[in-house]
Amino acid sequence: MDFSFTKKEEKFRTELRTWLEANLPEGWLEGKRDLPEDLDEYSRVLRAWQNKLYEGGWAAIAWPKEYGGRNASLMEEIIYHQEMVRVKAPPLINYIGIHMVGPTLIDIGTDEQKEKYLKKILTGEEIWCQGYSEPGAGSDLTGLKTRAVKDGDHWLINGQKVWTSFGHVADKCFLLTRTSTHPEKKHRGITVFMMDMHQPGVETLPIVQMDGHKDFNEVYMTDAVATDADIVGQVDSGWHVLIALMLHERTGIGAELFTLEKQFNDTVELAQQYKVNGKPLIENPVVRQKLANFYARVRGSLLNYYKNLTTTIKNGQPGAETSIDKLVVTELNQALSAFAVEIQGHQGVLFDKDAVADPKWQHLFLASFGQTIGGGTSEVQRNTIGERVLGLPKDMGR
Amino acid sequence: MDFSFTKKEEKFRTELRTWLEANLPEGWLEGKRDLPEDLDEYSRVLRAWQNKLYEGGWAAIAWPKEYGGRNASLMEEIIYHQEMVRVKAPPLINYIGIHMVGPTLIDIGTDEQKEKYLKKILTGEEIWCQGYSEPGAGSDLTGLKTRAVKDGDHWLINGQKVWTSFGHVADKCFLLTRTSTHPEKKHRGITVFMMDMHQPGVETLPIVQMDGHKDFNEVYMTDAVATDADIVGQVDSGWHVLIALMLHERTGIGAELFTLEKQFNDTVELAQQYKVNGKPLIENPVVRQKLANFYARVRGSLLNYYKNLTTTIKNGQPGAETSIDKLVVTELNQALSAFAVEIQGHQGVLFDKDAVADPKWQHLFLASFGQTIGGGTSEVQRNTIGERVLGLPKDMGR
Amino acid sequence: MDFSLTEEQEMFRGHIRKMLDKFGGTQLAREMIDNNPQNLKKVYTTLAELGCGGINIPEEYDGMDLDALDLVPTFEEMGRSLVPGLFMETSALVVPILKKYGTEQQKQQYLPNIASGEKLVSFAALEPFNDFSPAGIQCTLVRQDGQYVLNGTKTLVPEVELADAFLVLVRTNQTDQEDGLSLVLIDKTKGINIEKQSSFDESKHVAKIEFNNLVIKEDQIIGEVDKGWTQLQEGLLYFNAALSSYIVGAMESVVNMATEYAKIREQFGQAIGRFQAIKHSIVNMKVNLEIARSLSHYANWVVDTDELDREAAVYSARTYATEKFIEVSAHNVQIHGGIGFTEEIDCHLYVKRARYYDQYLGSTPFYQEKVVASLGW
Amino acid sequence: MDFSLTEEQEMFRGHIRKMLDKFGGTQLAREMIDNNPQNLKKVYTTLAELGCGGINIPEEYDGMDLDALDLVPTFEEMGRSLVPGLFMETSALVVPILKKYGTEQQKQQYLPNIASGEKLVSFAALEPFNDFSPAGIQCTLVRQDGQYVLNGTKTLVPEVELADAFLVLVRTNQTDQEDGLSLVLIDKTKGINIEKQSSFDESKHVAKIEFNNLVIKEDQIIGEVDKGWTQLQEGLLYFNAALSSYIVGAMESVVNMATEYAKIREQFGQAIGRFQAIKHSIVNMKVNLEIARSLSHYANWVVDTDELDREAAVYSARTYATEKFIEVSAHNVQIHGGIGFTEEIDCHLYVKRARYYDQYLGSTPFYQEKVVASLGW
Repeated sequence: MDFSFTKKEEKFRTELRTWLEANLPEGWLEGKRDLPEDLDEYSRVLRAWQNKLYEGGWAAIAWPKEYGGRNASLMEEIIYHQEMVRVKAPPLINYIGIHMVGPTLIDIGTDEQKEKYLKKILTGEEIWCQGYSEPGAGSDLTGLKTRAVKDGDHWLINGQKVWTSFGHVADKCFLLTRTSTHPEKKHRGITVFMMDMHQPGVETLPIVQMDGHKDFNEVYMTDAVATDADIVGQVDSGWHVLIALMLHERTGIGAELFTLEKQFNDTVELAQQYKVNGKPLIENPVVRQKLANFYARVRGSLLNYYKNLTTTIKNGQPGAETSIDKLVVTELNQALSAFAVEIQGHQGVLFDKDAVADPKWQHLFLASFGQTIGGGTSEVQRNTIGERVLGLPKDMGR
Repeated sequence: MDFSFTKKEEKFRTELRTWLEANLPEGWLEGKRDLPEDLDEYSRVLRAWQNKLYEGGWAAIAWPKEYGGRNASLMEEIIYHQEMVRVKAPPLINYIGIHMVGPTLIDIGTDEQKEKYLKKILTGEEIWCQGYSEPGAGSDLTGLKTRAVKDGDHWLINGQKVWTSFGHVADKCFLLTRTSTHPEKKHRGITVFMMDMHQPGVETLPIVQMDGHKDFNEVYMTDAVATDADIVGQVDSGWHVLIALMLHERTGIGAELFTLEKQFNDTVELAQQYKVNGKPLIENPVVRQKLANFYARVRGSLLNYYKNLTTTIKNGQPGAETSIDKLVVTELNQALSAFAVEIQGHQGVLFDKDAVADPKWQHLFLASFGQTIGGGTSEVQRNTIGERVLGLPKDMGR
Repeated sequence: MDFSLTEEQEMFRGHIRKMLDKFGGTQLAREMIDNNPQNLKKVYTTLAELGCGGINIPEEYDGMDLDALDLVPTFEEMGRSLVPGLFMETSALVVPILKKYGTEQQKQQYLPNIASGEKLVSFAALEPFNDFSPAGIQCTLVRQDGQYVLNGTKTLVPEVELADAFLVLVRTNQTDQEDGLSLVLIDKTKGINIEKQSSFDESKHVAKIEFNNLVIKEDQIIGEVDKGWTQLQEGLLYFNAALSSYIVGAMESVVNMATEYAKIREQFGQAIGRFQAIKHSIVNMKVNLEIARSLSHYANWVVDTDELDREAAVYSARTYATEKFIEVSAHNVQIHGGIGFTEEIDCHLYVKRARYYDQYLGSTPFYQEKVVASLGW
Repeated sequence: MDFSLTEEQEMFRGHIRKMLDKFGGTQLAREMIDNNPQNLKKVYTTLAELGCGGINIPEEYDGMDLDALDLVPTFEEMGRSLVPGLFMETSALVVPILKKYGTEQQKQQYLPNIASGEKLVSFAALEPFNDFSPAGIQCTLVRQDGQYVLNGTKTLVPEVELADAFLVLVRTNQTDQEDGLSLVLIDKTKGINIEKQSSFDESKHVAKIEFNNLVIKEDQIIGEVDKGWTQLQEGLLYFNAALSSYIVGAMESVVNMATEYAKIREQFGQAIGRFQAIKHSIVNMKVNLEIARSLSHYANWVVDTDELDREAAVYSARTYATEKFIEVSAHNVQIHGGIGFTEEIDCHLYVKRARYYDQYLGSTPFYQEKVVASLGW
């Protein structure tokens, strides 16, 4: 057992930290972290930030050097996330391009595709979104109904996607479509297209969430066009592409866990600073007990992540156990943000400018409801753990 | 809304209370409530008690007068249970005969069967058990494998039953057997026999429970014999008989709820009397909070039972909602008995003669694990509520 | 023994439900998010026409002189559609306090107008960074030259724009914590500085109000000076019985939503209600609803009696309801999946209201201690 | 970063597991129910032969001078089979205290014998109707005529029949609560009145022991007089790290039992593990196990360092483990159904042991307060 970092890793951390201190937007480290409300302006600022990362060589550290990455080790990726959480860095607008589409293309894309897309992903010139979920295909993606039909030398795509994050700013979409029907084997007949978002057949509409944010979009396709060259992998073999892509999303949960730890530390600070009748909450025995309880759970989740990471490093690929991390972090996040609102008493219902403490707690609480649903509901996660980790028999629904 | 009892009901209560005070075993009301450890002696004492109830007209108050009952109303049955819990009356050794077999025979038995069995059920001359569960048929009774085969003018029965309560003292068994096979409709082909327990082909073995008690038995049948006259209802229509029988078990949950309420009051008393470092537990804020929580849950369950009872009285039969009562009372009982042990601190692990408070708490805690399993597991109860009360689609397992 | 509402009460429920459905149910709450109280005002007028405002007001003040139990259908139905407004504060807090502690003049002045629906009263108790406890009340009412002067700030005062008057909890005695408070009734006047606050539950409007040397006449004080906290407890009994009914109505709506959605939504070729994870989650919601309903019906019966468990029953009903409302409304989002996380579907309205009422006028530990103390433990 | 046990540690685990399996695993606990410690004694001899007793003892006292982490495989495997006895009290409580506070003579007297497995030490702390706190310790050790005299009663002292000595927590100063306690080490002698007590967990023997004017020599006191409570805390760190390992082993066994049973037991024509109610219940058990394991491994690493979170990490591992052990062992019974309720199947052994350890040497709130305080909150 060894929790220390190697000299190389420490050097990497120092290098990144120094770069961030020099390059983060002005005032950012001191707490001036407001991003523009206006969507175009917001997108412009974040594209600029991504380009800055690219120029510094920090846009896609896990990519091979030949494609503009640093060939970073898993541990370096972890350090990268830790540092980004530490400085509360601006969001990565091309998260999907950098962490999902890019690595997948590097893995199974054609030379032309690599040539055409990779550089623009890095620079932020082309922002990517994913077209997965549909109104009738949520937990069960195989229920998708968006169809791509060959029409001469191009494909015509018709259908609707929902929960497309970055859909409103994206230039390209990593799109799951049905190209043939196999009622008994619904995983077959799916094809992945890289669809241009800027064409007459594509329309996006924002989804208003319960927390008032609009992080996701509906995407409507009416005779949208793509070509054979836009297909990732083979026709009808999209499910394999999807699995390859998921394997590349190897450290996203780490970032979520570091954020969770940060939220927990902020909760402790809240309890130390928020006073009721002039007395800090932290002196309340029930609050103390609950903080101790959360401490165990948060530390336990983080340590468990390190345990799985060790296995991943040793085996060269993540084991099924990593599915536990996603379940734990989302449910814990929900409980923690509810607690942070709850300890503010009835005044916890005050919002935005009137919030008695940082209004982020109320926002986090509402946003937490999406986390146990998005990217696979907790119910689906439990099925996965039961079947893949424990070897229990498959659910009858599939 | 009206929580008062009618004059007739109050008179009934007074009559029963007076009779109990005059007829309970000597010293019982004062707390001398030890029953013999020896099984034969135990059975003798409880048969005698049942006979006393019979002679007083209190053995089966819900039965029609013509069969030796009182034609009691539901409310009178409730009062009966309340009074029995109040004086912690000795257990009714022929519970199954009185509350299940008797009413079923009155309902669908032949005249000969009524003549032959009812009186002996009342007097305790013949004690009944039920032969339902088998090693491979627990939650799913239709999986039963005990076979009855016609052989000349009698039936030969072979198989094994488990979880047969009173099996060790019973004279007769209300036995579920398979008489024909219908793989697609497993509810068919089941026949109920009234089997004599005192015959060479029947052997009983006690099951030792985790609390050390032996309340249940395994029953082995090797060419055990029964005749056509011993069949309840028709050959192959045992499932209907079983359903008829369950409908007659109309106030058992009431008795359990009154017992739960008594346990809760005893828990409060425990918290008032048990001192740690010289200070009563009831002064501990966490204990107070938990007691308030249990109070709400116990009262809520009881009131919900009254609500369902009102519906039953108005409609003449219990609605599907009553399935909620069983789920709630068993799970609450488990939580409450765990709490009672827990508040005793590490000294709660002392047992029997060394227990720091009444050792019944430790026994109740262990026994509570059986309650969420026996008579339908909590999982099966939740399916029932989901499907019958809420109309959700049936489980795929069936 | 008859533990059910009467046929009349159930019939009355039918009228209310029909009326609220006509206005689109939760649409009323949604309109308040957009600061559009037109339909809500119409609903209140109709409620008045149906006689709701006078149900628990004595006949001599133009009421029907009925019991808390007769208000249950109204509160449950309002909860079902999350109708905002001050009906609960007015009928279940102010009216019981006025009936028990008000002078004849105060009753004459307020009760007939409340019965007719012309007067709605809000309750100003909580103060910034303080909790709902005697120690948390620091707004001062001081006797000066034969009159009283009020100073201080109240936070999270509900639905100020709909209020015709405020019941205000103030400190009249600095030396004593519990017995130094008083209740005053103040008609809305320009002398009160009102500042709208941003609410987490946008369909429930709240405001901060400031009193700056506001002059109060002696006859605006309800009951005995310095005994306001004790008097308030009597009002809180009725209020919490009513609140538990409102929440039961809301929970019923949530359980219905989840059940119906689970029957029609298909994934993996099955209605999702067929999966035990979903099915059992909804069953737990249903069980919590039924227990909450039973506690609440009993609470509304017992509050008008002098049974020994009067306080314990009411506060148990409240704490059980607020706690389980949070739970079932959260599960409802999860069962709906992605769509449950949007503003489009009603799920979030219930989540937010559950949070709003959770610690309104007292937290769960606050009431749990009252339960235990009232039973003499 | 390498958050895993070493190959050597895992290999050592293999030896212990093989050995315990040879003795029938939980059969050892069952034999203790029947008061038959023969095989248990053989197991302890074998453990000594494998060198377990000396793992954390310095080389100069015939040990291997390894770390707490090197004891983890042993504790986990013992927990897996619920092996009773005093190994944990001896190696993870008495040894660390002796190492840190013992005199050279005390170390010479005990450590080599512990390393060789010849000496097992029980811990007598709790007193009847008191809790595990300074205020609860009322056994008095009084200086009289140049020697010390011990009086009082200890309850729930573990495995007295296997003990060669007792570490006893006593009061040496009446005026001060926390700083008036001392630790004494007493070899088993006729002067100690031992009375077996009936235990809820019959495989874990406990006894009441009485001291009646027992004479104690000054050199039996460990470390500084009156500072026993503070010294004990150091021992409790190691003990609780060890306990969390033992429980992780037990939980793993429980999760395996439930998983394997759910794969083979059929009802309604399906393996019950196919039903989400069962499947998700086992998944929750598994998640709790893995988190407990990660906390426990870290606790056993950090306890030998001076990291800032040393206390917080150890006590978090303990409270998480004890709490979840209760939960998973209960769910295991439920998943097994009827058979899980019998003595025949091991389910109940784990339920009882979970209850036994839950509040052993401190409750969850006791340790949670320590977590928060140690972090300076």
